[in-house]
Amino acid sequence: MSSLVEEHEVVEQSDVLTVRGLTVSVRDKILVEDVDLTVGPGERVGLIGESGSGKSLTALSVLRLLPEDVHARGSVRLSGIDHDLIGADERQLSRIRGRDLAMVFQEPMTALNPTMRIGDQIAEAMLIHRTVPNRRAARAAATDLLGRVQLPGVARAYPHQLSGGQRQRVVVAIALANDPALLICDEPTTALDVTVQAMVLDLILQGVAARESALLFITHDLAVVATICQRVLVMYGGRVVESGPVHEVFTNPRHRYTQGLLAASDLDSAAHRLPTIPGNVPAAGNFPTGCVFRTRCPHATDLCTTTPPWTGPSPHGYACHHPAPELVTVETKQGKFEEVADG
Amino acid sequence: MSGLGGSVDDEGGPVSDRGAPESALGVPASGADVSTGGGASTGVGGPTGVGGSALRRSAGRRLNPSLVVGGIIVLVIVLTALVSFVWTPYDATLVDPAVRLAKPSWSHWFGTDKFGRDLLSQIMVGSRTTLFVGLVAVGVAAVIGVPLGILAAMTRRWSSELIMRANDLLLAFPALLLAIMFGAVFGASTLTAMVAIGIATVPSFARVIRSGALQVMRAEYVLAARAAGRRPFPIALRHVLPNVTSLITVQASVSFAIAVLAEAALSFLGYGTPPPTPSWGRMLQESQEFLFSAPRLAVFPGVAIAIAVLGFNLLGDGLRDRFDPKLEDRR
Amino acid sequence: MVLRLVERTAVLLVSLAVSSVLVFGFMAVLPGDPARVALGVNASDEAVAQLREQFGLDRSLATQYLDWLGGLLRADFGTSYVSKVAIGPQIFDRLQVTLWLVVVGMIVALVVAVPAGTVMAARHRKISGLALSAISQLGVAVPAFLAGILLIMLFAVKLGWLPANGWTPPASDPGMFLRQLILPALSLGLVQGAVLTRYVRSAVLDVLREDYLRTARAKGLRPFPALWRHGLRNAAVPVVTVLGLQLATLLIGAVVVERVFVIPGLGSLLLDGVSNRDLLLIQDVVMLLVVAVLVVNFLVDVLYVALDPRLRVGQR
Amino acid sequence: GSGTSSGPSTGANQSLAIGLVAEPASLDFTTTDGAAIPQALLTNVYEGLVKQDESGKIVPDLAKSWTISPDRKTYTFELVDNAKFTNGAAFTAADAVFSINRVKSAWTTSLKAAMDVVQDAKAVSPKQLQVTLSKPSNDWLFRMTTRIGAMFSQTGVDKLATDPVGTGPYKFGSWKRGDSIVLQRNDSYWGTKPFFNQVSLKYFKDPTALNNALLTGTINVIGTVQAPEALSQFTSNTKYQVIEGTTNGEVVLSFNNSRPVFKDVRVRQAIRSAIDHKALLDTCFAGRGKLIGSMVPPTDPWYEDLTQVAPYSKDKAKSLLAAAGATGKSLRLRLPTLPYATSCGQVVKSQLEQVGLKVQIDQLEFPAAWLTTVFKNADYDMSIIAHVEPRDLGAVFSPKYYTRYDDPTLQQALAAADAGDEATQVTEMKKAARRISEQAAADWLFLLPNLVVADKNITGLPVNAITESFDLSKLARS
Amino acid sequence: MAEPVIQVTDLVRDYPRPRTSLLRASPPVHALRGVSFEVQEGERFGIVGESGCGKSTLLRIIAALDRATSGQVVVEGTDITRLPERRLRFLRENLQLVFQDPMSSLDPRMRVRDIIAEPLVVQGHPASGERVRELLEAVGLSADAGDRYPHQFSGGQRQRISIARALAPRPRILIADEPVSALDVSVRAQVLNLISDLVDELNLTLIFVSHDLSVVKHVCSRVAVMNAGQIVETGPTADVYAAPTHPYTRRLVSAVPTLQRALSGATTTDLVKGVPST
Ligand SMILES: Nc1ncnc2c1ncn2[C@@H]1O[C@H](COP(=O)(O)OP(=O)(O)OP(=O)(O)O)[C@@H](O)[C@H]1O
Ligand SMILES: Nc1ncnc2c1ncn2[C@@H]1O[C@H](COP(=O)(O)OP(=O)(O)OP(=O)(O)O)[C@@H](O)[C@H]1O
Ligand SMILES: [Mg+2]
Ligand SMILES: [Mg+2]
Ligand code: NI
Repeated sequence: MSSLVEEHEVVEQSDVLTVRGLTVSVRDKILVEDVDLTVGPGERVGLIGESGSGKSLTALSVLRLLPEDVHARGSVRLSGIDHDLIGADERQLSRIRGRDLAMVFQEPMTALNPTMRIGDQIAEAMLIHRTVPNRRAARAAATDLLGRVQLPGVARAYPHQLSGGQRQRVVVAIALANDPALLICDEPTTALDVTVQAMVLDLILQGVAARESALLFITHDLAVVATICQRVLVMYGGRVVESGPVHEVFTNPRHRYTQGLLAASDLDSAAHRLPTIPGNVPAAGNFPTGCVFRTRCPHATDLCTTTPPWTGPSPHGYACHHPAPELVTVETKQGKFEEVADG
Repeated sequence: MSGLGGSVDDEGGPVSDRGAPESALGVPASGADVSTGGGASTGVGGPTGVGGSALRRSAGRRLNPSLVVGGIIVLVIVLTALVSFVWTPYDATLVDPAVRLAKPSWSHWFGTDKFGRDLLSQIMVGSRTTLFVGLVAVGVAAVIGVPLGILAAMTRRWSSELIMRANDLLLAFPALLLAIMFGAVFGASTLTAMVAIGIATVPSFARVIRSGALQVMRAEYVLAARAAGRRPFPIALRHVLPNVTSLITVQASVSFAIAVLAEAALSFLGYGTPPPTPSWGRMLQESQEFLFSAPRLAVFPGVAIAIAVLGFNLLGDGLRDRFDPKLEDRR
Repeated sequence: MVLRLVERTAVLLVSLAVSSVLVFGFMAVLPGDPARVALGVNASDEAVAQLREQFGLDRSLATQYLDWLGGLLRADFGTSYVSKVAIGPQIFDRLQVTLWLVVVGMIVALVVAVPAGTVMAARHRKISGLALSAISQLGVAVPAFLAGILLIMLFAVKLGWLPANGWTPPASDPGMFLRQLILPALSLGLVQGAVLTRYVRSAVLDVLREDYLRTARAKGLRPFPALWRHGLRNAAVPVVTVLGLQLATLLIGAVVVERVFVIPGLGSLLLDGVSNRDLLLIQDVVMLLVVAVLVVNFLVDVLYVALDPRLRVGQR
Repeated sequence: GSGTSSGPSTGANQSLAIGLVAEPASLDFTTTDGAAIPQALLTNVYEGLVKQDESGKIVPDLAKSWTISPDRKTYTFELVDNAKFTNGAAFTAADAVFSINRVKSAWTTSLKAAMDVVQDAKAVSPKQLQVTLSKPSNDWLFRMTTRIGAMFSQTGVDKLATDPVGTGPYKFGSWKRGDSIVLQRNDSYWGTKPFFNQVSLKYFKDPTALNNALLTGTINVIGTVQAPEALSQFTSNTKYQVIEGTTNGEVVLSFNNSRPVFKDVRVRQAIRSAIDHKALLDTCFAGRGKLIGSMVPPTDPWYEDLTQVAPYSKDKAKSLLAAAGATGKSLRLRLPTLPYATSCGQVVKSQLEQVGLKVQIDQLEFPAAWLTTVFKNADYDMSIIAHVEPRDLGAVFSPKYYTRYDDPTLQQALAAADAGDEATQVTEMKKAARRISEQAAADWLFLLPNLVVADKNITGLPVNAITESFDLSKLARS
Repeated sequence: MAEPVIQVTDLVRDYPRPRTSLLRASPPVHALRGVSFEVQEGERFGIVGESGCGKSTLLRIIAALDRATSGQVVVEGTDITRLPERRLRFLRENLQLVFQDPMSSLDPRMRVRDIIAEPLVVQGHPASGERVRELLEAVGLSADAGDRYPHQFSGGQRQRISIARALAPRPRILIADEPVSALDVSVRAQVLNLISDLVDELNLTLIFVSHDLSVVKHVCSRVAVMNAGQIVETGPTADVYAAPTHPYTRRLVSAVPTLQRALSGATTTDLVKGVPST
């Protein structure tokens, strides 16, 4: 782990987001533990993991929008901001939110105020931060933004008059309104149909590219991450278990969880029976000590009761006592992972 | 984690035309916290994907103070009532001019009233009346309101509409009015007054139960039961009713508090519990002459009423929190 | 939207018709012959029969009903059997009094409840919120008349700041009117306010949990501005419902406070009517009340549409 | 003032507010029963030919004097000559004839029966009236002091319910229903004009509110204190005066004498003995009021102290019950919803249960439900009510009344009293009073006191309240 | 070919919409507009389509839980569309459902044992503890699971319970409405395997509904693609997937992101190819 930190310290100044040792807990239960995370300028980083692995909590900690009794420790720094976001007060935070740091949430149906017109909700984002001179300019900018997410002419509509995909595009427009340095998307397309998902993903990517914003993209869908991200972090049980460039992680997973996940989600090439990960994802706070995956890991030994150290000075790192062997030649023919791992 | 947990909320189609006001109307005319959920939340018509509300809800549930305090108060009242059947310091209706208006002392802990009756004994026996009052009112309301609510949720559009309209109509007859009119027709007694209060409480029961039952009816296990061949009546009995019991309990304890207050108000107006049955409401009314000379005559029953109402309200709040994980942190 | 109005209006009219039959039917079974009560204890049977005829009590129920309804539609409430005075003006007088009381009480309640409920919800984990919450729970638990008696004992009898009871119409002596209004409006308003506070708190708590509030925060709004701009309107819907119900039921429900403060309101008119078996008067008051409740419900319904655009079907 | 006394000088523009309990349902006592209307209007707005003074004597009012023929059937009244109705018409003998005849023709309340005995009334001259009775009746002249004797204007009876017209010292001002009746001084009054320019009668359902109103200066006088326990706050305060006198209101524990159990005189006597009247009065009326042993208040000429006819004795009560085989009998005590009845009922229940009776209390809403059930249908065993009509012994203990008391001996005495001269009347009435007491036709719990609390400086308040009216004419502020 | 087990002909289902105008009735929601297909004995038939296209409506009508506006559903030779509930016994015994939402498809107030036994009890079979244990075992749960309540299980386990319940009356047809859409990837594989195994073992006819093309492709041999209440394309899964003929199908296939395509350089621009802007 320390090596990773060192490696990134070199470029620390230029990183948009730097999270160090983030631990999120509710009362005595630890939900997210010791997460490190950096996002470089213009970089697109994916955060994947199954339900309950702590992805949303991580994202919300960055914005400091955690539910009331949930607390975050560690350090969250944003380039250009001279204080740590953890420990900052509401006044400081509200200046950052929506301006340097924007977020798109999962549920498009409830993310918009049902009693306010779409245009006003977008305009508000700019008015709050005074990035436009006046109300009229804000309206014009809002209409413009709506046009760019391909929703011309809905400024005077109310949210309930739009479909889920359309609402999500409005949310994206709100998030991009002030050209944020970092856009965080928390499963923005999970609730959408594939065809609509394709469009929304495309819009997000275009928007991010046009503004040279960095993107932290949270999803449980490996294929989506593979499509839009350059780098990926795999979370399980509140910890980052593996991280690295998308191509490397997905073609040569080292952590046994990543490996299992890839195999289980690959429906296309698997035979009649799918490779599975035994057992279920434990409930929050019920993950085992040591290696969080050890109760479901076919390779677990006594060693796994100790927390595995972070391995990998290279961009591709993982935390596992029994990693899958490194492949020399990148094999894209699926279905071989298991064989390789067994070998 | 109850049957009416957030899971059902996650589902559901586009907001119906009457969705918001109806669930909003499902609140009693008085009382404590009410869940007003449903109105504002829009559902998604699409696949939820790997959305994770499932595990989130298992997150820790503390004993909430409302429930504990409310429970203890109610328990104390029930115990007092039970004890009063076998033992009270004095016969609560025994008139003894020799000790009238006695101050609190070792022989009469709370003192005596103008008839020389022991206040403590009256308070104790009065708790019986209070419980009786609540049980009758809530019983009537539940026995009529719950089936009506379930029926309204399970039947077709027009018949359920009819039930709910009738319900609205009943809402136009406030509890106090009904009680006074019932008293005039059937003679003033605690029973008639409370039956009237109960009837006036039917609408709020029916509404709450209906919206709960509607949620249950939307759940897939009802569909599964139908696919297994269950008929509507057994479904109502085995699936809907058990899954709205939490709502019934909450509504019952809030209504209980309202009934206790209503009895006090009626007694004040002279339409409540007739003498000599001890009742807190009447004690309070009788104490009026003595507000200056012996304020304690008003203090004891007044405090008793307030505590009882508080207890049932807190219990209701506590139960609501407990049953509805969405409202987990309410107090 | 127009359709909704039309539909609501139809429902209102049908409800009114049905309830008029209910009210009349209920009166018909009320024991106690109004003629005998009016004539007193040892009236002869002939005298009673004569009076019954005079009041038209000897006609068929259907005729009586239609007569009554026809009168109501012409705003003619009939003449009391007991006092032989036209009922309409009486009801009107009393209604004015009660409306003052109820409306001012409600304003007090709102002024107390909206900020208190909001703060309670926003700080529901903090001591200040908990303390407010506990106070409101106590407020809910105190019967309104007890609150009234306590207020009188303190402000009128002990301190002598305000009159203990009585009523002066605003036109005849505005100063006195205000002084006499304060205590009853307070005792009504504080208790109702406590009840309302619970609803406001609950509604605001619900809203606080909504995703769009999180969106607003993510835009850079601080918690209270976010609640103010995005939350209150959404929280208003359930609160308006309760408010409507309270307003309507208080027309009679205020009778206890009217009794304590000796205010000649609608509630006490009804109680007098019941004890004098002033049948027609009771019938009229109850009907008026039912109309009030139904109309208020109707208005509340219309108000929803203003508050919640989702209900404006047929737009766009 | 009946024109004889000069009285205090008229206060310039002073007004007075009096707090009362029962508000009239109408202003027309010719068709509406109830004590509240004459309380407000009689002797204040309406006047009769004669009236009762505070000691119970019949004295002149609109009649300066009168003579009775030797056969005691013809009464000749000389009328005052300057009396005027508030509608401007002068009061003449013709009005008197009109008023007397109108009782028979237009009145609907049961009280009109008192006028049945009148055979003929005629105006001999504008100022002389002659009334002929069909039989001698002492009672008739007495009834003329009550509302029956009120003199109406021939031209002023169209709107009795809302606009009463009389000759009295006050004229009707306004009526805010549910709140107050305002009377204005009649500046063209024929007698001594009253002190106050305006008197409002304010009505309070709730005794505590009534007390508070006096304490906070909303009213100056509490006409009748309903909550005697609360008197202490006034007696201890030098700002107020408390007046205690007697009334005509006998609080009667009535028996339904048509019920088999009450046909046995021993049961009735047992109940009388079982009740400790002193303790009862202390408990339910704070010891205010007077114990009486029969249906006669001390202000009646034939009053005798009969409280010792049935002294308190539990043992005697028990043995009487045992002898009658009524021990353990269950009786329904149906109470009207009136504070004193509710209070006393509970004491009665407790005391009767101590001698082995079972008593079940029912509350009936007053007036409607109680009147129908108990009064009209006599569906009760025992009840408690105050009979406030004056000289009502005969009326209350008759077979047709709700007491269902059928006693020829009593009826004989009453008839003789009515027909005889004053002396005979007194002896026969004493006999009657003793008869019902010994026969225990009912139990008399106590006589309601006249409790008046007023600002210290109010004068002219009556000590006893034995007439139907609350006489405002002598009130003044010192 | 033998007579189809399920034959759906020209099925139409309109839902009335609340009026918005006084003069005109609102146009109904056309949830299904003339759907026809057949399913053969032992076949694994998939239905794909996006949200709101009428998949669930179709299944409800096939299971006689909803009434068609017009058209016909013939199950094992009997037309069930107009049968009264009391004549549907054969259907209740032969056709069972598994639902999407693991949270709401099990009655939280019932023990797992009673949930599984419910179809048996309703249909008057002896609901022996033996059979329940057998079913629990068949879906890979331990026998003591019967004593517990649904909330004590994870999503995947609940879906297993759902499946056990569906299998209780020994149906010949199993209808699954998005049974894995709400599950985690790692658990999804388990449930899919379980369904596959059971269908093979018990020789079931399977109708499998999903919005996820790849899942259908994995499970089913034949697939129908639905769009806006109509079936736009039917055929062997592999063919439809490899060479979609209908434009909608093409759009659908291209919009699904897959690992392989992504790793070989596909971008979002490739995904939106053919997706019109709405
Ligand atoms: N307010 C809270 N109190 C207690 N536990 C919580 C709270 N919020 C979240 N959790 C728990 O923390 C864990 C991580 O939650 P998080 O929302 O970050 O998961 P996620 O990875 O985003 O999953 P999903 O894919 O379902 O969104 C979950 O197990 C959840 O139950
Ligand atoms: N009971 C109903 N009343 C009115 N409209 C309905 C009803 N049920 C479904 N619909 C409508 O019918 C259409 C088809 O719904 P259906 O539930 O069958 O879709 P689906 O394909 O199963 O979607 P999903 O993937 O979201 O489950 C939708 O537009 C829906 O809004
Ligand atoms: Mg999440
Ligand atoms: Mg569906
Ligand atoms: Ni390991």
